[in-house]
Amino acid sequence: MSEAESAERSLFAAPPMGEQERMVEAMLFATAEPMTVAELGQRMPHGCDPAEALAHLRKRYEGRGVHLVRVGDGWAFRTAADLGHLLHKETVEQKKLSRAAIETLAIIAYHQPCTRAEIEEIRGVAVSRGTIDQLLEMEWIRFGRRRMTPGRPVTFVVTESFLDHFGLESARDLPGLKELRAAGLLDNRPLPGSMLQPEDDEDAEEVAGQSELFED
Amino acid sequence: MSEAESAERSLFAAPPMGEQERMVEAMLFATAEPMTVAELGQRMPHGCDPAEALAHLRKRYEGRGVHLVRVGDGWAFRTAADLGHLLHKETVEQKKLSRAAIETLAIIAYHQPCTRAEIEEIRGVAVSRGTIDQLLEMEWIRFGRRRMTPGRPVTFVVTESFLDHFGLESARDLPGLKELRAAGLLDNRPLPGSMLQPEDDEDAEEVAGQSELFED
Amino acid sequence: MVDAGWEATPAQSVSERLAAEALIVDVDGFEGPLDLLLTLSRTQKVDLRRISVLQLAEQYLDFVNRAKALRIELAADYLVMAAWLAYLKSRLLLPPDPEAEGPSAEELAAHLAFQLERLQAMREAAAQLMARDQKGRDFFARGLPEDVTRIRKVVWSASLLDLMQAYARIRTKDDFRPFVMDRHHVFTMEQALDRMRGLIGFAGEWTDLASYLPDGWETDPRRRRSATAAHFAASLELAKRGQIEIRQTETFGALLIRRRPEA
Repeated sequence: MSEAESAERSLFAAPPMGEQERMVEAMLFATAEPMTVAELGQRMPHGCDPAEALAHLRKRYEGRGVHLVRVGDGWAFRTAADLGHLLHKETVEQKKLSRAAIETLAIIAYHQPCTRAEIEEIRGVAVSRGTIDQLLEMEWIRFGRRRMTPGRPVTFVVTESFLDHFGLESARDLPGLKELRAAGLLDNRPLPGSMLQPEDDEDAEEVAGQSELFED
Repeated sequence: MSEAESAERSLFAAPPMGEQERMVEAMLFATAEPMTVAELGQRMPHGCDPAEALAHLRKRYEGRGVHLVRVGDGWAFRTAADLGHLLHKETVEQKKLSRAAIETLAIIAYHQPCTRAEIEEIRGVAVSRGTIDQLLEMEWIRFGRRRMTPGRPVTFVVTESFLDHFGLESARDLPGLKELRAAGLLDNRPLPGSMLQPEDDEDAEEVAGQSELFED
Repeated sequence: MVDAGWEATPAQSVSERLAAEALIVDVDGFEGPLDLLLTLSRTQKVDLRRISVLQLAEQYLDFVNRAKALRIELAADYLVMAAWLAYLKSRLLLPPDPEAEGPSAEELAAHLAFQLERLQAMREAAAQLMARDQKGRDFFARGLPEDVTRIRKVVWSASLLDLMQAYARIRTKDDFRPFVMDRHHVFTMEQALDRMRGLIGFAGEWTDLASYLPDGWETDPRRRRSATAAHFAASLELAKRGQIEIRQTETFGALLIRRRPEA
C-alpha cells in the first residue's frame, strides 16, 4: 500500500492496528497516571480498538525494562520491579506510616467497604485521629457508600492509587484474600449477645477519647 | 554458552547486552531529566556499556509511539512527533480554590439543593457573584430546581464531575460533622480565646472588598 | 476450643517471669487489650484455633494484677476487658445454667478466639501488603509525564480534605461566637404591659390569660413560654395597680383575668 493510498484509507477507516498500538504507547508513556480504555478511545480516531491495541502492546513489553500493567480500570507503564535498585535515587522520601495506619489500611482493603466501627472492632482499639486522615490524604482510601444500617455510617474503600502503589490489578488480587475468605476471617461476625463492644458509630466515638492514649 | 556457564560469567562480567538495554530503558523512563551516558554508566554494574545499550534501544524504538532522542548531552524518551496531537500538550496552571469558593462549594455539597440566601446564612457573609460563577464554570455546581417559595429562588446542586473530582459515589456519602470530628478533621478549630486573631488573608481580603458588610 | 481441663498455673520459670515483667513495663507498647491478648496467646505456642481461652483469661487477669502491684495505671478499656474476662472465666468454670439466656460461655470464648485469629490474620495481611513491590520504591512511573489531561488554562485544585475542613470550619464557627442573648424569641414584660393596657378595657368577663398572647407567639413553644411569662408578670403588675383581678381555680389551672369592675 502506497503512502497516498494509506492516507486516503485513513480518512474512511480506522488506522491499522500497528498505528493504534503506537498511539496507545505514546499516550501511556506520556502520563504517570493510569488511563482507562475509554479515555484512550476518546483520543483515538473513530473506529479504533484500544483494548486490542493494549493487548498487543502488553505482549510487546513483556520482559522489557518497562511493563504495561493493569491498575483497576486503567493501564499504565511501570518499570520492572527487578530494576528498582537502579532507580532508588529517584525516590522521594515517603512519610512513614504508623503501625496503626498500616493495619487500618489492610483492614479497609480486605473488608471494604468498611466502617470505622468495624475497623475498631477488628483492631480492638479506637482508630486514632489522624490515621484515617493520613490515609485519605495519601489518596489510598476514599469514602464509599454509606452503610444502610442505623446511623447510616460512612464506609471506606481503597482507591486506584492504592492499587497502583502496591502493583495490584484489582482489590481481588490482594495477597491471601482467598485463603482469608475461605477461613471465614473476613466474615462480619458480631459478638454473641454483644456485651463487650458497642457496634454503632456513636458509641465508638465516645470510646475514641480515651483509647487514643495507646496509639503511637 | 550453557546456562551454568553464563551464570558463572555474570559473577565476573557485565550483564548481557539485553539486560543492559532493559536497565537503560527503565532509567530513561523513570527519570525526569535527560541522562548522559556517564550518568547511566554510574548506576549500572561495573563493565557495562551504556553507549552500546543506548544504540540498541534507540533502534528498538524506531518507528514506535515514543522515540529515544538526544537532548543536549543527554538522552530521553519523547513522544513521536506525529502523535503529539493525541496529547493536547498545553501548560496547565494549578491554582488553589479560594477559601470563599471552597466554603460555598462545601455548603452546596452538604445542603443541596441550596439557595444563595441559604449559603449566605450558613457562611454568615454574603456570597460574591464571582464565586458562584466560578463554581458553575468549573462544572462543579449547576442549577437545580427553583425553590417553590416566594421569589422562586434558584437552587444549586453539585454535579457528576464534582463527585468525580472528589472521588465520591454520591454527595450523601460525605461524612457528617460528628464523623468529621471523630476522624480528627476538626482539630484545627480555633480556641475560644483566639477570637481576636485575624482570619487568614484570603478571607480578610474579600471582606475588605465589598459585599461582606453583612457579617453579624 | 476451650480447654476446660486446664489445670492450675504451672510454676513459672525465671525466664517466663522476667518475660511477663517485661510485658508489663511495655504496656504503652500495646495497641489495646486485644493486642495484649494476642501477645499473651503466643506463650501457649498453639494454633490460635486451639487456644485455651480460659488459660488466656488467667494470663490476662494475672497481667492486670501485676500492673496493679507495680502501680502502673492501666487505661479504662484494659480494665473493661479484665472485667469481661473475669466474667467469662467464671462462666467457663461453672456448670452451665440451663435457665440462663443469651450466648453460652463457649460461644463467647469462641468469639474471642475468632477475634484474635482475625486480628492476627489482618496483621499478616498488612505485612504481606507492605512487603509487595511498591511504586516509588521498587517500580516507577514515568518520570517526565506530559500532560494528557483535557486542555484547560487553569485547573483549580481542591482536595476532599479541603472541602470537609472548610465545612467543618463553618459549622463550628458558631460554637465560638461571643455569647449574645438570642432576643428573637423573647417577649419582654414591658411589651406585654403595653399590649395589655390597651386590651384590658375590653375584658369585662373572666378571660383566659392565654388568649392575650399576641399572634405568632402561641405555637412555637419557645415563644409561647416567653410570651406567657411576660403576660403573667404584666398581669401581676396590673393587679398590683388595682386595674385587674386574677383568678386560678386549681393548681396549674388556667389563669383568668378581668378588669376590676370599679376600675
